[in-house]
Amino acid sequence: MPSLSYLFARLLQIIPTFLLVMVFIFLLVRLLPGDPAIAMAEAKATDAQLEQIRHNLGLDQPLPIQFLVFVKNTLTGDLGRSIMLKAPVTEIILARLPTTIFLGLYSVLLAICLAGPLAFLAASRVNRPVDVAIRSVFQVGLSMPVFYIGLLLLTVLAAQLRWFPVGGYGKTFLDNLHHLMLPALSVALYTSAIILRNLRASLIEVLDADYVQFARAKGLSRRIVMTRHVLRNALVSTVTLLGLSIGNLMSGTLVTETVFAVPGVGRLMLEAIFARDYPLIQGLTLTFAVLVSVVFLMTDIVQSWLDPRLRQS
Amino acid sequence: MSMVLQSPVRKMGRVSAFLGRAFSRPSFVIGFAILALSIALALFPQFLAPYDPLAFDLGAIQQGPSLAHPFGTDNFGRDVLSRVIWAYRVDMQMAFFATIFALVIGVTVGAFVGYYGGIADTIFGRCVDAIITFPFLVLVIAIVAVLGPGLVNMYVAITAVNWVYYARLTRAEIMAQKANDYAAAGRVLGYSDRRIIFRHLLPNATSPIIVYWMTDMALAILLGSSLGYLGLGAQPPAAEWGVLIAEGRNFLLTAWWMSLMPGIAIVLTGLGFSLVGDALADLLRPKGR
Amino acid sequence: MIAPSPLAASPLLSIHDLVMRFEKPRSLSDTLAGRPRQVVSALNGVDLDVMPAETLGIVGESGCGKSTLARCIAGLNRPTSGDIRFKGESVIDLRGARRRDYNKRVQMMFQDPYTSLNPRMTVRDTLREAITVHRMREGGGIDRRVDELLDLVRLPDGAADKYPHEFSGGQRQRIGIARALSLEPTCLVADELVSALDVSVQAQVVNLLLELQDDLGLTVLFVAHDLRLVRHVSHRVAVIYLGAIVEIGPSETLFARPMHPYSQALLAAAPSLDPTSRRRAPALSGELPSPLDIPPGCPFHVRCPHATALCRREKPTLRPVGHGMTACHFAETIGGA
Amino acid sequence: MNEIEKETVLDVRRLRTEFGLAERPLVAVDDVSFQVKAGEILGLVGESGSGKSITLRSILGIVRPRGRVHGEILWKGRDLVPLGEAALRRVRGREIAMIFQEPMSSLNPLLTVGLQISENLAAHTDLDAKARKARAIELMDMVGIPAARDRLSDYPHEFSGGMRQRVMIAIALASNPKLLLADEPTTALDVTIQDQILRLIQALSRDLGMAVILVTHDMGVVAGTCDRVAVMYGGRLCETGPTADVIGDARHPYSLGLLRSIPRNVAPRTPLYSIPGAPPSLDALPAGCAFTARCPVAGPECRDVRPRLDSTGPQRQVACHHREQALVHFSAQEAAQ
Amino acid sequence: AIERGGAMTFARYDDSTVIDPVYADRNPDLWMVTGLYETLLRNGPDGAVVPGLAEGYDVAADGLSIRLKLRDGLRFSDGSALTGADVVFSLDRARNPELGPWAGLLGAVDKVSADGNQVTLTLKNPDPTIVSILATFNTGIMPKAAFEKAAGANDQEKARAFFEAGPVTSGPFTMKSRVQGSSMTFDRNPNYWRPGSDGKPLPYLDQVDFVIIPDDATRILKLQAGEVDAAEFIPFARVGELSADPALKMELFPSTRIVYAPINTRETRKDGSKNPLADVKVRQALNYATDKSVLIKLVTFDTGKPMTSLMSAATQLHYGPEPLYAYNPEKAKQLLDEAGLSGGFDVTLTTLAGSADDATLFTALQQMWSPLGVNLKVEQVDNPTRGEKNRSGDFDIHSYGWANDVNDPAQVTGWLGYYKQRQAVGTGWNNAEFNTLFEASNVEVDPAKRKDEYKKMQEIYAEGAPLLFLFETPFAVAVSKSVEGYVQTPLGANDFSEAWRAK
Ligand SMILES: Nc1ncnc2c1ncn2[C@@H]1O[C@H](COP(=O)(O)OP(=O)(O)OP(=O)(O)O)[C@@H](O)[C@H]1O
Ligand SMILES: Nc1ncnc2c1ncn2[C@@H]1O[C@H](COP(=O)(O)OP(=O)(O)OP(=O)(O)O)[C@@H](O)[C@H]1O
Ligand SMILES: [Mg+2]
Ligand SMILES: [Mg+2]
Repeated sequence: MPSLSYLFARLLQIIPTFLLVMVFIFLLVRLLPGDPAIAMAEAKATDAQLEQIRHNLGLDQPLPIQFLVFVKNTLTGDLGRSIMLKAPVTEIILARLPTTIFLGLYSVLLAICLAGPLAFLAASRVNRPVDVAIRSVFQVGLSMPVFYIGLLLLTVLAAQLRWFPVGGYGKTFLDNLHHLMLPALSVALYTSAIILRNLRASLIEVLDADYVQFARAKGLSRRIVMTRHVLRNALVSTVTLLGLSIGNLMSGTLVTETVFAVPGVGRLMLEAIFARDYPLIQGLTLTFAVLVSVVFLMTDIVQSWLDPRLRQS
Repeated sequence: MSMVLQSPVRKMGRVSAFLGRAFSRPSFVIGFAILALSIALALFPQFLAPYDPLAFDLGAIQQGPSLAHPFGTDNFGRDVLSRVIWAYRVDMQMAFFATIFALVIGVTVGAFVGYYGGIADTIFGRCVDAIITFPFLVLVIAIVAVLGPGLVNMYVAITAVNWVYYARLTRAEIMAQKANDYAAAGRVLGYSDRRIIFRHLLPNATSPIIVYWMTDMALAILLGSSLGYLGLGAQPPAAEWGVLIAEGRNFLLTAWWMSLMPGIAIVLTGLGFSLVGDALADLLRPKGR
Repeated sequence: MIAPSPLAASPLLSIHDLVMRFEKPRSLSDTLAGRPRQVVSALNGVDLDVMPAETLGIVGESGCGKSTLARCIAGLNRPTSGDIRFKGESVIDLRGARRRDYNKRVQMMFQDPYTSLNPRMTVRDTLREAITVHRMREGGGIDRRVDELLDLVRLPDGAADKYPHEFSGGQRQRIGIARALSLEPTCLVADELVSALDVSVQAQVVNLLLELQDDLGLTVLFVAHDLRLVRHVSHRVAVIYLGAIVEIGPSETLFARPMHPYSQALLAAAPSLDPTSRRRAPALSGELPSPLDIPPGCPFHVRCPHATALCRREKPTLRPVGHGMTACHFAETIGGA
Repeated sequence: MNEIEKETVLDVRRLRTEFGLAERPLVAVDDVSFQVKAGEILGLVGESGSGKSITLRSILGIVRPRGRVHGEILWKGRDLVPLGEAALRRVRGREIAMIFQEPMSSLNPLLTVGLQISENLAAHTDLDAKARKARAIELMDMVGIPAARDRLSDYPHEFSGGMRQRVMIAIALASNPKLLLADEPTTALDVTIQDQILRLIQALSRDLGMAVILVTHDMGVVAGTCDRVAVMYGGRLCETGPTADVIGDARHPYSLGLLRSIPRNVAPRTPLYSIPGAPPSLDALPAGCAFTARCPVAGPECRDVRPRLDSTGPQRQVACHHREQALVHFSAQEAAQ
Repeated sequence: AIERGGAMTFARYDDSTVIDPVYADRNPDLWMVTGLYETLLRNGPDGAVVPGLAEGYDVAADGLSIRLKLRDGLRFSDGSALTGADVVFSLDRARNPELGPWAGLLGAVDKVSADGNQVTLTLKNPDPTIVSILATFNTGIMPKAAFEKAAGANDQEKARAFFEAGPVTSGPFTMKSRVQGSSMTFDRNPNYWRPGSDGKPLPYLDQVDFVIIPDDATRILKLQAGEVDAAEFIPFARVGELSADPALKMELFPSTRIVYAPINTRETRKDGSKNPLADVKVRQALNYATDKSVLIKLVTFDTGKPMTSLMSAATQLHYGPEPLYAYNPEKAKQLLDEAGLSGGFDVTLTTLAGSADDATLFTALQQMWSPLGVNLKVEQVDNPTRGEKNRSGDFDIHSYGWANDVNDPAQVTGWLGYYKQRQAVGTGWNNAEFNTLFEASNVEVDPAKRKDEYKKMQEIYAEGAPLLFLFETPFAVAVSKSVEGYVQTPLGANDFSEAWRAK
């Protein structure tokens, strides 16, 4: 297992990154044109009402002060109040986050289940028809925008064949699995195409590596060679990729949640942007950044568990 | 200057040998054919599209594919084929402009940072960490929100995020090349850093960058059409595949051709780029020692 | 600066107490935990004079700092401390035009024939670039010079417009030599020039080097680990152990009667071509200590069969013994034995 | 001669290994035949790419699936070529063990050294976990790794190159194989370490009666270690015989040239003999003798007619049309120096 | 006949945030308020004001006070009695300018008092709209005791806590559960006062489930798949298709919704250049040059109607005998000639990015106007930017939509035409006569006189053409055949009180 000091070092690295992330987020949101007050009040409000709203949001303070307030509040878990939803941002996000995390995990799982076995099949039959077929299908998957995959799945599997509900979110766990199958699948298709490509390549490479040849020369059984020597080594780079594609996955949920009417943070992000909901955009972007960092951290840990060479900090 | 005396025949020979190898691969041939067609459509839609992509024909609303309208018509009676063809112009442009500036900026930054290392590299590393901590689309959407929707702003937004990926790649590649003795030889020969970076290291680092660029252009189309679909990219009535799909979104079951045809165009073009990219990755891979 | 003695020829290169340390990057948590920065001591006070027109062989085990020394001389690494003088002038802090000027006279050739040439440039491009950047020739003279150089290193006529991957390893090394010679240097640093080549090809390159040296009066620093080859090529040989010279002397005497126990072990371990003179016990046991953690006293004491308490305590200095210099407290007794 | 009493354990007959398309195969090893007796160390020399490693791999059947092996490989009378994976697995590691060329990449970087040794034991012995551990420690001790018990749980990257090579040997020796295929076990190592490892292999072969095929391209290593030697060139054998005979009295122009290009008994700084040209690439071999292009005594028939490996004395075989001319040519050369 | 019991599922386009009479400010909030909180008076099916919680109302002759008597035995959903104290509490909250955005509607109210079931509103000045306001969502009656018990330091927090806990209500439904952004369930309020057609209290349904599906196509797919019973905001493009679906009823509820395009009437543009649209003739010409029937076909798929006045035909006091500026290109040409602009000029249409309707509008207008030499250019912005441009007058023409929140013409008239409120919807149109009439009408207690004032204002406005008068659209809701009686009122409120489901 990775040592505690490795974990500690890895956690420390996050701090400067996060300060920068906070600066980015803050600046970005301040740069949004249009007045959140106008966005909030829509057309009907009077100028005095707008002024009041601005004051309540602290938008009449100088920028550095606003930033300090932002940092301080963020650290205490207070992300402000959503303009659009008139509730504490933290509360809203916490309420919506599980859905997105569920969707994310679900699609990662689907992607792995889809790509893993097929990558093995392809790598063990390099350039044979099976391999070519698998790669072609996934190549097409790679060229499809997530929203389009979503639409196709929605039209064919839900609207036409009625195998799955059209959208929305279930109430129980199983219900959720059923409801989120299509959104998860449409995100997973792209991710699995990437995983397949990478896993196939690294399997081929590992199968050819000296230590695998050496393992065979030792007369080890096929099962041991495959699991202990091939799979584990091939996974090292795939895990990194999986970690890196979490960003993709998040982007994917942004779109699918909209297409499939899934009430997660992805859709909320789009809504918040269209509504110029400063605090909510801020909170959500931060949430995404935290999510991605957590995933990066986890992949690092898994990787260093897999690969002892990475354990020295 | 030193190129002048080089025998052009030899150079040509090399190029044709490379092409020969390339064209003996079915995947490259298919990808290349798709891209060539896409570029032709993007350059000359006015000659190739049968109808005006914007003209309403209230007498021919949502007609299915027929001889007159091979891809059918949309809810304003516009010819879907013509709109898909005109969309090539927008989407191919997107593929190019959304990536080229990121490429130029990223490669330059990456080359310098990779060569000099040190504090600039540390700062760069932190920035990269911070930027890749945001999901790509989240950041792009947020920047588009800053700048307002539209194609040019979309290019700016994508470039603002995307250069990091090129820079990262170039940096790694330059660092790897820098470890080669020819770079040290350049220093011993008293060459300037600029010469070493741009004449020696960078030319040797281009293959993976070009390969990445190819896939990135495919990604740019996917991203651009996603933004168009969400209403943040190209704007209606302009024809762009994402926008066309969004327009057809309401008629998935009744007028399926409205969204299916542009969908096929996206997939095909993306396929073209990735096939060519994959083939190049194989072809440009340095020959074993 | 010490006035050159009118009697002995003054050294072309003179290296004094050269130290090179590489600091390993320290992670944030190391810094916080107050762990000291890890330092690789690649060179620990090297003293060396190189005479004009001589060939100085440098041998030692992997990681002992041979390449680092070569790179410091060529100006690729900036030493941590110490001095390198070329014709009496310090070259450590040279910059810009003066650095270029120095490198024009001191050139380096590299070990790996596969990575030392830019794969995207033809041989002609490579040579022309060096010639034009330094304005060695003008106009048509450039191409004449390229042909001349290729001739010099015995490459066929058609070679100029080929790319490196079209050549064999030995030919590539010769291109590397041509490139170094294009600046008309007086001193060549050859870092493992032939180590990567097949035995059948090594001789071609070594012969060429010897010939060029005689013709052009070059000074050569010949870094290698093949003792037989070093002995054949060099006038003098320096043996390096853990970043310091332990013995230096005329090639013949050093190989015939090594004074330092390490030199002795090195020679004993080298496989002999005579199948009848087989020895059964290994010449030396144990591994080379890590340069991260160099033993105190004589760095060789952990592997030395003759080590005493003095060796563990006190670092011997390089002192004249016999025909050369040796850094061993007991050089006379051991060498004599 | 008591050699005759020793049993021939491995008999390789007309081995041919090809890669690539069946229509246009790349023949890496062609028509190679040799025998190895119990307790004997056979040296296999040749330059890079001459097919040494492929020969060894062919014996164990691990060039599959992409390489095709033809001919007979009789292991104690049983042909290994037609055997399936399952049957081969019982031979691999248990009766025939192999050490790979690259100690850096041949150990799985993700697994502890202890596990990599004991998985071999688990596959070929009935030992339980505790006994395996004890045996692993014993093996590590045997190959000279200090503090073996503590190092079992270390990972390969925590070992130096020489130690890794020793770990490989420990793994190979785990189940007391009758034949050890050692593919350049020391090329990556320093002379002092090389010396230690060669002594180790020699001792094991002598003490355990283990047959060894030692691949190397260093004639010195052969001279110091092997009982017999086979010289390979371009995928074919060109000369075999007892070590002393081949080194002292080589007959093939390639062996002769190779031995002559090593500086030995020549005046320092004089030109060495060099074999002209570069090693051939496998896709451009002539139908006849592979050495034709570089051979000083080649005649017109050499290009088209492949010379047979003919016996020229007890245990001596040479494949050359112009043996006599070669000998004359090289003696004349020697006299000229 | 009507059947009681059962549940229906309704697919909404957006979620409510806080359904509180005072804080509701977005349509998804305020259109739900009356489902939970009953007002003293109600809007009848024809738009006339009818009694609600109050048995009736009585406006004093001087117009300075109103008396209302609550019905007997009114109870909240928790069974507690609904009394005058609750009314005073609710109305005081509603008119507190510190709280919600709608307090201005009750600006004329000086004091609210109650004596048992007798409620009296004292006014500072006569207000002809006050009766309508008492039928408007923001005066819904909340339970004083329960609200004050809710946790929170201020009214805002209390309102939120009250709402989150499943509020005690006075309307036909109570809120049973809610998952923000996803779903919401209304339960029948057993104590609701109003009887149904079978004589027993409303509502007929036991439960209404709401699911939030912002995407139009997904919402419709869900309806078609039978996963929901009704879907609101059907895009007009789909109306034809859904009407033909035998399992569905395509309802087009009359609405007060209008789509129009404010025209900048200022003499100069923001950038200082001369504004050709300042000339009323030019504005009229553009109106004449616009073929509304084509727009109605393209944008609303023939579900809309041309505007006949500044306000929708469903608004009280509407006056508009015929569609405004029927398509007449010759007239347009002539007017432009008179304005001295026969040579043509450039106009920019500011559209909402991503809006297909705006895109259509632009394409169509460009084609319609180009024969006149009017070169229409497009500028695409997002919603907040459009709002800002509207406020600062930095536009030529842009599109807007409107639906009344109050059942009285004053709101829309003030919004569109009264300069002092918002510079006449940002157009800068400042007509003294119109302004005077508007001010007078706001204190006019004589209904006949007020009606007359409104007629005049509408005529002046039509003549002045500070807008491109486009069209009115209905509320399109598709409902499963098994559900009856669902209504969306002209003001947009979702009314489930008389909906029922056939078993
Ligand atoms: N740039 C560097 N950063 C850190 N350590 C370095 C660097 N260059 C060399 N070293 C270390 O310095 C020591 C000496 O290295 P050097 O390359 O000089 O050895 P060498 O004698 O040339 O070995 P070899 O025979 O393997 O080429 C080694 O331990 C090496 O790891
Ligand atoms: N999998 C393969 N496919 C095609 N050619 C191969 C393959 N493996 C080896 N070869 C070729 O076979 C020839 C013999 O290779 P081999 O590894 O046996 O050489 P070697 O004598 O061991 O050389 P070295 O001293 O460099 O290890 C080489 O030319 C090599 O390119
Ligand atoms: Mg070195
Ligand atoms: Mg080999």
